[in-house]
Amino acid sequence: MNPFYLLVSAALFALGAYGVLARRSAILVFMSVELMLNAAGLALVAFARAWGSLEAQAVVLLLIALAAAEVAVGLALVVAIYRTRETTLVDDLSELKG
Amino acid sequence: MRRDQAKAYAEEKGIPIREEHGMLHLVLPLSEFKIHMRAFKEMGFNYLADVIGVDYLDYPEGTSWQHPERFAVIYELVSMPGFRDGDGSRIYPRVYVPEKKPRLASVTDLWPSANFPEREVYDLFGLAFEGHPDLRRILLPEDAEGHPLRKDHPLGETPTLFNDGRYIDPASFRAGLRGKDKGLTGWRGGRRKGERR
Amino acid sequence: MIGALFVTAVKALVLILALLFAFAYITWIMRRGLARFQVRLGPNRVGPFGLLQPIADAVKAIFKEDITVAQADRLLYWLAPLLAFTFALAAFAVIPVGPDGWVVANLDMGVLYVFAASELAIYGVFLAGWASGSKYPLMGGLRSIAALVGYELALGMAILPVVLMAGTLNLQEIVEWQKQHGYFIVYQLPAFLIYFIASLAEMSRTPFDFAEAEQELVAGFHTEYSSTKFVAFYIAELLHWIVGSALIATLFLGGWDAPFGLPEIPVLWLFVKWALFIFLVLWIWASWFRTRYDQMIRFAWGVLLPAATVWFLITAYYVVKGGMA
Amino acid sequence: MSLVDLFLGALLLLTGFLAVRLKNAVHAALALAANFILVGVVYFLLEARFLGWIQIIVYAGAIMVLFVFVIMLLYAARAEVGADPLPGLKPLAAAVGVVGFLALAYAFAGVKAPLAAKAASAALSGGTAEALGPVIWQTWLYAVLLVAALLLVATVAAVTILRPGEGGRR
Amino acid sequence: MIPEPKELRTEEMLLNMGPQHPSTHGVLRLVVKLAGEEVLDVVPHIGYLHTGFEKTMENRTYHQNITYTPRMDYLHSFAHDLAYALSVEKLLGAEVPERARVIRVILNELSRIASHLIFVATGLLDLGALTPFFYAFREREAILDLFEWVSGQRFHHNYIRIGGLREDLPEEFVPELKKFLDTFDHRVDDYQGLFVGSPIFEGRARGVGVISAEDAIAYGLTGGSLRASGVNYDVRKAYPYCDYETYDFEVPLGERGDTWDRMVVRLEEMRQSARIIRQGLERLEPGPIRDPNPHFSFPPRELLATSMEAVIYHFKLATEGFEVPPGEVYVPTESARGELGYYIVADGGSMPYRVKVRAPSFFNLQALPVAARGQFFQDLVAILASLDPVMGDVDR
Amino acid sequence: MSVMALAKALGITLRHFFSKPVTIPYPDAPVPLKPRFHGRHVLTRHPDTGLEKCIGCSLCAAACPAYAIYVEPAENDPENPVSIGERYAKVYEINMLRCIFCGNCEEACPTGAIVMGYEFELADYRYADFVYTKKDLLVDTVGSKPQRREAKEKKKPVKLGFEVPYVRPELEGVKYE
Repeated sequence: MNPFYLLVSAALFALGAYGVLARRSAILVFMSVELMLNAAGLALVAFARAWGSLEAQAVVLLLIALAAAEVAVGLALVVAIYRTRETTLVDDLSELKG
Repeated sequence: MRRDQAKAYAEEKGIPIREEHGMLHLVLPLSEFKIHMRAFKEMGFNYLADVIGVDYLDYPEGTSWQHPERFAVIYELVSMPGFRDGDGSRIYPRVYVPEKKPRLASVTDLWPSANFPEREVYDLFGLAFEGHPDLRRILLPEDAEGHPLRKDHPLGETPTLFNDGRYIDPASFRAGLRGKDKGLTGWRGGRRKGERR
Repeated sequence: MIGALFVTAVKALVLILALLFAFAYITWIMRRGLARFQVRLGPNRVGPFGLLQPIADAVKAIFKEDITVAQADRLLYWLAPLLAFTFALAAFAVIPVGPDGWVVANLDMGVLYVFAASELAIYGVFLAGWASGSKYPLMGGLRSIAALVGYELALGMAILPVVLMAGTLNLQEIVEWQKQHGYFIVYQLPAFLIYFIASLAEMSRTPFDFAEAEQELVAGFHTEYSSTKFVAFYIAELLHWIVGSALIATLFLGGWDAPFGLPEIPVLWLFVKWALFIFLVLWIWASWFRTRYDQMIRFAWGVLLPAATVWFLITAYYVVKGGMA
Repeated sequence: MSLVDLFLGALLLLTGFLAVRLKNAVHAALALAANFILVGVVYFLLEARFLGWIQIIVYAGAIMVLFVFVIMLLYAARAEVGADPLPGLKPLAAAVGVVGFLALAYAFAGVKAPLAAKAASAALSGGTAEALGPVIWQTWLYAVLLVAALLLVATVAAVTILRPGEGGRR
Repeated sequence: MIPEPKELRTEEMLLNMGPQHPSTHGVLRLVVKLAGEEVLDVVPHIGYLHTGFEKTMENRTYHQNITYTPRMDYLHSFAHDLAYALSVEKLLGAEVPERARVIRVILNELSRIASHLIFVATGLLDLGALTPFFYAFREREAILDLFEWVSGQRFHHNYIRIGGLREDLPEEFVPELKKFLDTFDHRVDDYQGLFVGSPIFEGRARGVGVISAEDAIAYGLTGGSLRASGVNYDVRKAYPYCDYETYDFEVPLGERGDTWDRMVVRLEEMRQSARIIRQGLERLEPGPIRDPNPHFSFPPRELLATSMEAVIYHFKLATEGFEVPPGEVYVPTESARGELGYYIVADGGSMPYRVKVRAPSFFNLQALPVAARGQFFQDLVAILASLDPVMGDVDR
Repeated sequence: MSVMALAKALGITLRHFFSKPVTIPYPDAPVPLKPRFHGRHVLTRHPDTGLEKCIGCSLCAAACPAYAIYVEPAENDPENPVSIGERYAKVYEINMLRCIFCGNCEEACPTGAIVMGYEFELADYRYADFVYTKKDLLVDTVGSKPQRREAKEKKKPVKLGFEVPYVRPELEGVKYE
């Protein structure tokens, strides 16, 4: 077992979490989410390496496909919002909250 | 023919007419000029071919043409053949613009194609078109001084230089050809600044 | 280990030199070839038949003043040509030029490697567009990404039937398969056509060269580049052409395999097939127009991708039913 | 844990840090792209070679390109300008990050690998496409189908959201 | 007007095209307002090539001015010579002999072909096709060679004289012209094969930059661009000059007024021009080439040695030029770009009092914003090229 | 059929690929000029007597729309005439920077003295070098100023960059090597 990459992935996840909270631009928040997803993938692959589990790797493959779908919709939303509101700052979109 | 129609209209309204070289010139009064132009447009002159500015400052006296004011703006109206019921009639209404108050109404609302040529007349003659959507200089730089096609605007030709300081000054050379001036005379000084050999 | 590394390094060096030489002369071929299509002579002043022209061009380009636009993003402005150049060069590493050993890196997933390299090379293009701090390059950069979104899927979909039939992602093995069974252009003609069209876009050649459309964008993404940085882009751009042609020859025309039972000479046969595609691209360049980028995307998504998918399904059915594998 | 691992780990953290800290969105996106490529390299080292390529192609080649495209399209590179309406959020975010890291690290520390490295490596057989294929198409078949359907829906959704001629010029 | 930055949406971008830009056909500056790649508005800024020809011509004799006219529209330069000469001849009441009229028609049509060749060449180049450019220049070179045979000049011929032509055609001209005509039809077929029907060209040009007939009239379009919108207006048919009414030719018309029509109409016009030239060749009978009126025509060179009167006329014409009776005249002609005419105000002197050139490109350029709004930026250059502006003609 | 049109375009370009290029490699190969070409002016001489035809009447200067010609006449010495008439051109200069090669001077010349020749390689460096004097224009001189300077430096005859099918009769006495 090589816990090193697990630690790295934990750190990356933490960085992503920080980014999601601290960033103000919708695109950058979104990028931080991607960073977190990647950290999860890294952890899974590290586990797979330790367990000798190809299934875990397959899950990462699905994860990547999911990420692609998510990004397509997410970025489309960002562009659509930008078109109507002309901003990418999350805080300016607060009226969406209700 | 719309041309005859326009002629009849002019006679009815008392607009002076002049026919020459097969062209029908109509001298519209400045005050009611736009009204008449609109009438022409409604008559079917759907195409404005040109807007021509002329400065009659030193137009010689004694010819059969009389020019009451210094500037004239000549419009060329066509009933476009090949489009709807156009018959190819051409008329040349003109309006004289006094030097003291060089402004007249724009016809861009009747013929959008007057946009550029009116700007050109404004640029080169300094006649302001009231109601023009975008009256700026068009051919000259925005910061140019004067209106070059006015007759009192200097031509600004540069002399042609030859060896040993000989030169031809175009304006006086031209004058010399016509016996108005002594022609080939003047300065015969050294070389141009910075010239070697 | 060290020995193998050394061999690889030497191979890579030789390949890089060969590619740079090929680049230099492809500019000559390009200009002479285009000129012949256009009933003129092309460069003929420097050396016999203008053969020294590339060298003269290089010398001239390098000694030009290196300009950086004041608005530019310095780091990326400098990085972009480097990225474009590196990834364009890297893609050739897995293309076999001869039987065993005549390849720099015999990766078991070489197709994926080529794919990754060609995608990453786009970074150089649009970073250049963005970092120049000028509007024309920005539009060129945006167009290049738009094009990427268009062709990349069709490109991948068109390779899949080949991979499926050969049962491997290794380029060397794909060539070996073709040596045994015959060339893929015979089995996979639709895939070949789709792949060829998509790779025209990938090489950004006519009719899909709108990212650097000279007429409206002046020179697209590299408008603001001069001197060596410009040369890097120029090399990268032509390397795409070189690599793209070599790849299509490898995938569909049997690569280094000698056709018609002719004697097998490494490099030579790949070179011949490669030259064929170089000429084909040149020919199309001389004959056709530039599409509009939205039309290209519509074409890629509306025609190429569905066609590639259908063909992939047909091939899959065939392979599963126990055809060749 | 070799030197290579250390080096890669350090680079990963650095690029990740840059990705969440850089002011310029294009720079941040590039840092993130570098991070993704490095993750792909780590996948190679962890005997997941097919995944490594896919990671590079999809994440670095497609997803990040889309990000950069959108940033450039919206001229949103200098996004975070002006006064921060919630200035207190940054330390809080940092705190959440640190706590999250510690919790995860604690959880991971308790994990014990059941297999020896050699055996695990043999089971993975390099994580090539051949090895991965049966798993995907047998164990995870329904998941794959679900993801495929999701991808299709996502494509349709993205196109619908940006459909021209609705509520605007385009 | 360029909008103030405040009015700008962030998504919009102001792009300054020119005055030095590969596809502005000279020194034209376009300020383009873009949303992404969509053109919201175009504002042409002209005048970078303004040379003040009109002012200069007021200070040269009628004879000397012939050297200035072709320099405006340097592509269809013969049209300007001809339009100017026709106006002055009308003022003078000069009689142009039959042979001179036929030669004028032949050369005018040749020049028109040369101009349309440039149009096709640069228009297709703006669509990204490199090769037609060189093919068209090859044919144009042949035409320029023909002009060189006739006048010794390739662009600025100075071949037309008030009342006729400078000198007769050289012997070699007619065979050379026939040789050219024999190959020319195949060459036009080649151009046609290179773009008409090609799906890429269809995609780039069909329905792009549409100008309706109403808009075309309103914004002052003439020439091929107007005919592409379906308006059958060709000055050669509507107000015939130089006996154009006796030549048998068709006026190609478009239907939709898009880039495609504007391109193809000009292509067809080249064929019709070749047809006119063939008819002209048949009519080419030996005869005088100049109105012998000594008032404005140089006397024959042989007479200088024998006749004192001829010498006096010669000296007077060379130094002072000839006097033109006062009057104002305008003769419309059809240049490759549209209706071209010289409005000349004569005051009885030997120099025109005022010359106004009705330059077709100047008016055609006004329609650019109309055609380009809502189109893609990539199409803007194609639309501009299809309107065929020549900046020398625009700026004068 | 649209694909056929694309193929047709390919066919047309391929046909041209195998046709002869039309390029004239100009500095190596001479440019074929037509007899009426308007090149650098030539001041001709009377073929029998060898006297200059120019009588200094300045008609060319007057006809020139660019004011590029300067003529200063002087009385001929009856013993040793320079020209055929009473007067001759003491100074005859053309400023080639101003000249637009229209040929009006040729048309205006009553004696056929000034004729447009064929030389067109006039590019030079200094303003003064563009003023062509009688010495540079007279019929015995071959080549433009820069050409002759280069020939002098290289000690070779002047290399002319053109060829004409025949020389116009007006240019009597002109010899091109």
